[in-house]
Amino acid sequence: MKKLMTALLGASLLSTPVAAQSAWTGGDDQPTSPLACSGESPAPEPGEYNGGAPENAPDRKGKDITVVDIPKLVGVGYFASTASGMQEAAKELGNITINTDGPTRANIDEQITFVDNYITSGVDGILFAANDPVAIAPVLKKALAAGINVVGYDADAQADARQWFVNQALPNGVAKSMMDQLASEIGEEGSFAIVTSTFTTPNQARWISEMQAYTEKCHPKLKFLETVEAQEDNILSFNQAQTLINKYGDELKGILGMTSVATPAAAEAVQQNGLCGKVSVVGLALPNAMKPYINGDCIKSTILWNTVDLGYAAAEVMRQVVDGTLKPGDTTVKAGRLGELQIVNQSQVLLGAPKVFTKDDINDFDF
Amino acid sequence: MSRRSFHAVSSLGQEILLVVVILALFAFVGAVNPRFVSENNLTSIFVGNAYIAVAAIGMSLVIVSGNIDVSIGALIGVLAVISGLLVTSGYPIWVAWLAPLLIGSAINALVGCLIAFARVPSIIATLAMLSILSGGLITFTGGRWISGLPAGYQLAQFRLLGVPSPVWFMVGMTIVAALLMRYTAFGRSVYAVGSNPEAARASGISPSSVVVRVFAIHGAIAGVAAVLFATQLQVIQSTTPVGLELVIITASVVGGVSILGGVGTVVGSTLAAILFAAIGSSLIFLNVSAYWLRAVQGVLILATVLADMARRRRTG
Amino acid sequence: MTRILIRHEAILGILFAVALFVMAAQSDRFLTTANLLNQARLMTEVGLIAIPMTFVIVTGGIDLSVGSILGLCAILVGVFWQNAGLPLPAAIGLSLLAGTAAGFANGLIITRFRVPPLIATLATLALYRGLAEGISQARSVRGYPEWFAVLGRGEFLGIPTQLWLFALVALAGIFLLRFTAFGRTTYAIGNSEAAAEFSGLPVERTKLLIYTASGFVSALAAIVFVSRVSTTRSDMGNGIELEVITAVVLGGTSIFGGRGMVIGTLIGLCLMQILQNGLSLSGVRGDGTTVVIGAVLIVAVLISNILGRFSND
Amino acid sequence: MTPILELKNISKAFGPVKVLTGVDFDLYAGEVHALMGENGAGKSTMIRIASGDHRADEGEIRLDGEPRRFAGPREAQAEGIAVVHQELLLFPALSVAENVFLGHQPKTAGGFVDWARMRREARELLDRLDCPNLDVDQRVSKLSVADRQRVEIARALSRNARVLIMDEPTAALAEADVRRLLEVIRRLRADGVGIVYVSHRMNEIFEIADRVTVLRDGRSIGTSKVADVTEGSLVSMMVGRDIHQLFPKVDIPRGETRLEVSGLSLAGVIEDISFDLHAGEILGIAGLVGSGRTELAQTIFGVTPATAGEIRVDGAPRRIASVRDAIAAGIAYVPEDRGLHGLVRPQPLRENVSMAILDRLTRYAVVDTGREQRLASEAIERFSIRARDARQRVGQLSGGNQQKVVLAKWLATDPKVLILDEPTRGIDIGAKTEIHRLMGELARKGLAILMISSELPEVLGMSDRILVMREGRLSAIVDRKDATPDSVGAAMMQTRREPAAAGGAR
Repeated sequence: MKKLMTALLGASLLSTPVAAQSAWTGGDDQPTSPLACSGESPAPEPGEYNGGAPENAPDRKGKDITVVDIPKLVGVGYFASTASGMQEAAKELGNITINTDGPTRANIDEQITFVDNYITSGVDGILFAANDPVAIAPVLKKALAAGINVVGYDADAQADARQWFVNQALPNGVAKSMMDQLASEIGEEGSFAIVTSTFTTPNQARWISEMQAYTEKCHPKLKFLETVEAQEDNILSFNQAQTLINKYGDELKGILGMTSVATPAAAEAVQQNGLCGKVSVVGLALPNAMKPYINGDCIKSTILWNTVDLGYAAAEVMRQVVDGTLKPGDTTVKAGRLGELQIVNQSQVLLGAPKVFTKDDINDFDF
Repeated sequence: MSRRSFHAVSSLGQEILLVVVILALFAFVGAVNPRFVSENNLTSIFVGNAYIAVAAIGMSLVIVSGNIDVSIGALIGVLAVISGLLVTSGYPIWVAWLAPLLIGSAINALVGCLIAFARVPSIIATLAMLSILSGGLITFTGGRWISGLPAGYQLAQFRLLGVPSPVWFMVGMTIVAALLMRYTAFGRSVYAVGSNPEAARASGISPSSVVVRVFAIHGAIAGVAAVLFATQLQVIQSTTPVGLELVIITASVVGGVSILGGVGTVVGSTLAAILFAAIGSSLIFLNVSAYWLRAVQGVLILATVLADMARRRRTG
Repeated sequence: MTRILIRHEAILGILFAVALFVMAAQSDRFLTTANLLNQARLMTEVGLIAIPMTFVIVTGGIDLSVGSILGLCAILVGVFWQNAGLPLPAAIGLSLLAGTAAGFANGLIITRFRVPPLIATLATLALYRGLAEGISQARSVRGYPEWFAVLGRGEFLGIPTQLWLFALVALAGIFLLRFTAFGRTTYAIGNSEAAAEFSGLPVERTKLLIYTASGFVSALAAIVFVSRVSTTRSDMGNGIELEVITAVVLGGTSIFGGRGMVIGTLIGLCLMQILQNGLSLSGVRGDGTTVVIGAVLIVAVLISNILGRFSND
Repeated sequence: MTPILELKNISKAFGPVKVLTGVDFDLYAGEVHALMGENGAGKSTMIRIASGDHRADEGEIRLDGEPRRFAGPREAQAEGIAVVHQELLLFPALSVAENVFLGHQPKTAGGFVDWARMRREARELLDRLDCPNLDVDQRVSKLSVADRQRVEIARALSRNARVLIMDEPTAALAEADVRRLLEVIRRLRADGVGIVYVSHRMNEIFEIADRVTVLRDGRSIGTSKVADVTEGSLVSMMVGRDIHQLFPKVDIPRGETRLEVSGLSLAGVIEDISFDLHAGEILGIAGLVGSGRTELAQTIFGVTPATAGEIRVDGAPRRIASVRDAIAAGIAYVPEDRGLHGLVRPQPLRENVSMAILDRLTRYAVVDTGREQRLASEAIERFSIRARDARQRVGQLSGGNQQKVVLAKWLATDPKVLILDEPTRGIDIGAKTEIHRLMGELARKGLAILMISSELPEVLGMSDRILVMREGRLSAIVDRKDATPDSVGAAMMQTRREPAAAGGAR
């Protein structure tokens, strides 16, 4: 049996340098739409509404409503901060109660069970960040059918399974920010590696694909080395970053962190190896987690949307959907202190472009 | 005379096998990519996984005594958070370092009592603890990470004589535990209880009290692992790493600790933990496709297990 | 022997009734046919795997690789169907075959190479999950035809389709373990493998069959799961083994082997599911529910231990 | 002179079951005091009370005339009371030296286990027991039964035992090992150790004991000097009735050949064994522990399939590669280790009785429990098994009744050849006689019986012919008329090489 295994594996195991140039490990197969290399890109058209609608929803306009927030998983800083944004909005609005509850691991099955139980318990609205866009769709449709308002944030489901999706940033926008920042730090010909959570996480896979497309278009000489998985585990992320540094030595100029767990861990690895300034870390991370490295001049920047704002916007959108002030066909939506948000891609509310935090402004943010 | 040395070899077989495999791995991967055996990489292999090796020491004690603990990952998570909360709420750093040992010891002594006196099988008691600890952790922290750790708290980043402290802990605790298991009456009684509890009772050893003490020690060791885990980075995650318990149990078992109790040494489990860390790192160095990484790890674990089985059958 | 089992089941039954009563009092949405049927649908995958797992644990073994087999088979359905271009029924058939083979491999490692089940399946847990990741290259396969969704989301005679399948497997399990020579052999192996061997019972074959069945049913659960969520991912079923084992052990099956019944497992399953559901409906968060289930597991075993001590065993 | 150990008016009950009622027992330094009684008479409980394992409900224990209470085995051991258990409570995974000293290892000044001293002292103890070949670093799991027992005795001696309680020490020993053991006991007695000797074997009692106490149904029937009693009077004290003939051997005309074994070998264990066995015949197998008796039986029975040779049943050659093949060929095997191989103790009597013929009791894979119940009831009646009913767990039955269940289980297969491996080990006189009577009855019905026994009187008394094994080979086949302890003993012993592969360990 062992021999068979070895033979089977041997054939497909060792990735060749050729393979490295064909597709970046960890990307998905969806079509990409890289932005222009420089200058403002025109905002995508709102297009025709393609979200779903709750059936026979009672008139909840202006009434007190109870909403449950079901993130991908609980116990990570990222979703703790989106939840705090929701509480902020709830406090401002006064007529919405939001509870955050979800699986302890980013597990589709458990998340579905959570949604299902909350449908039965009779909430007025569901806010979700999907672990899998397709897997969660049937249960969300069930929620719509039960007259519950459904709004997604952070990670979308199939469009017809929810009403609106608050998009923190368009994938091609994320890709552009990341790669432009990387190129500016390591030069146009540097080599870099990627630390992601798992290859099956849809957002990360999407961004990696968009990053590849954008890099081929705008930074063709940047050299992709490899992608490693590190779950949502900061010690593992640290170890993986460490291994990359050891493996490539001087060749490695930059590490891209795809999650808010991986990026600070990679920064820590760079700092502990005394490679500040020699290896750049560019990635998505909460400003608070990156302050020690950025203030210590080891790392130049971190990229992220404001996660508190993301949660805040999601709660605002939920309220407006319930009140009927956000309807199919609208092109903008007013979201409290965030002002007017743009509607894109038929049924998505765009939070804005991802922000690059640097030493100059990072201390102005606390999330 | 030759007979005696033969037995000594056969009882050390697993350790020697592991050392050979580890050296072979280092030699092979080092030949492909010399950076693998650079001081830097060796250090990171040891440092990054020392907490696993440390936790596997306690796990080995538990398994030798004829029990198992599937809640170890959750316990390490809980103790790490406790340590972090203590230090960020102003307690002295040494309190934050010591508290996990004591609390871990207390929690597991309680589990030990459930196993020894209430006769709840260890796998059930710890399965239940896994639920209670991991659920309780989220309830308690609400998922917030602990950051803003004071300077001087990062025990795992200290170096002594140029060697990082986790390595000292791993090596030191392995040696201490190995000596404890071999040269103290308590250590021997752990083997006795795992091998034949009824006979242990007849020899004047109380199996119940041995089991409780083993779990208490295991809890304290988990506390050390938790401190190493918590002080490695600038932030402490408030969830437990998924599947950590399986990694630790696998290290113990592949290290030659018989799951049926009574056999095994802590040296083996530490070597196995090092081997797994080295395998993880080497696959990246060998450019094994990241998609196939876990499959290769699985094959290697299976191969180690089967090789061990074949060796045991040869030596009887 | 039967008497002890019945006692544990009685305790469990009482716990179950108490839980049912308390939950119903907490939320009027709990004790409705729709909710209960829906809960049954949600527990089908765990339930399916728990049936052969009962056999495995009765023999004194354990199978930790079931979650990984589920993931592997889920992936294979997609890969066979989309990448290999086979018709979906053929892809399902092949995937079931693969799961069976994975279980058979477990059985071989355990019976031929005499590797203790815990270690053997710990190793294949890593291996099968790795194969799932490697084969899928982390790609999901979606867009299954409508008819396929019937299994996971449809109804037959007003009852969720997969529940019929579950009932079938559960009945087969009850029948096999309780009434047949195969079941008798399973108990004998768990109580004394050597004596079973010396009695000429087919010990190796029985164990091999049980682990193979465990693989097959895990594959079956994978099909149901894929149909329910209409996508395949390589991380499917991650950690399901602990849920399954909890249900089986809660159901009174001795982890040391030789004791246990499928009925107990079914009660254990239901108890777990209504606790999860009921607590959620009465406003307890997921992490709180996890704590409660852990506590219930200890309490159930404790009570039956205490009662067991006062009987003449 | 005060006795070193005195049990006065001891009573003990487990739940509603009264196990001991007002038992007195005393032991002087330098004497061997035999304790006899059928299984279930209360011997084991008495031993457990004397060794601090159980606490008596009533009565007191005196050491050197002083009343004592033991909280556990540790206290009793500290007072110099040690037990050599029948089931040999050893740690298979640990070394000989460690088994000897576990719980009271010699320590260095720093409080650590002093391995060097421990190994040295273990060596000395073993030398004192006259076993210089036993390696102190050997794992106990690899030792033969006799060697394990020596380890257990060494353990008792290592605690400077003044009182040594030996629970059926010879039950598992071959004749030669029994000799050596009795020699050791004499030496210990001369050193002033008081020995409580529990055994079913009459000849040993008369050979070694100074006094004997008989228990029956939890009461002491009486204590007398061995010189004052006869075998017959002891038996009637134990059983409560007279037993006239110890070995009720009936002469049955030899029938046709049932089993022919030629050139049978199991690589490295047994070599080139040939014999035949006829209907109505009882063929005894004698040999030292490790001579390959059990291995021969298990090879014929397919547990360890032969590597060479042929087995014919009723003239037809049979390929026996597994237990199932053997059963199909009409061979049945009542194993030496009842608890481990013979029975599934937690399961009910009826499930044990039907276990070997489960195939035949099933229709469309379903076990016919009605037929099974009838089978069990018949067995209970035919073998007069003392059980509550067919649903009682066999683990709860006494040794003799358990053995009858094993017999019933194998006779249910309707065998042509019945192999009995130590059929009466650890069984009391009453049940022993019953089993011997049963063997005669079965032989009369045309069964061919192969009987392994370490008890030479049993082999001599029951067999038509005796097959003697030595070091895995056939040493001699002796006819009943030529069989004497001397002739058979000589064939067993001859010169023995240095310990061959430890055959006793499995």
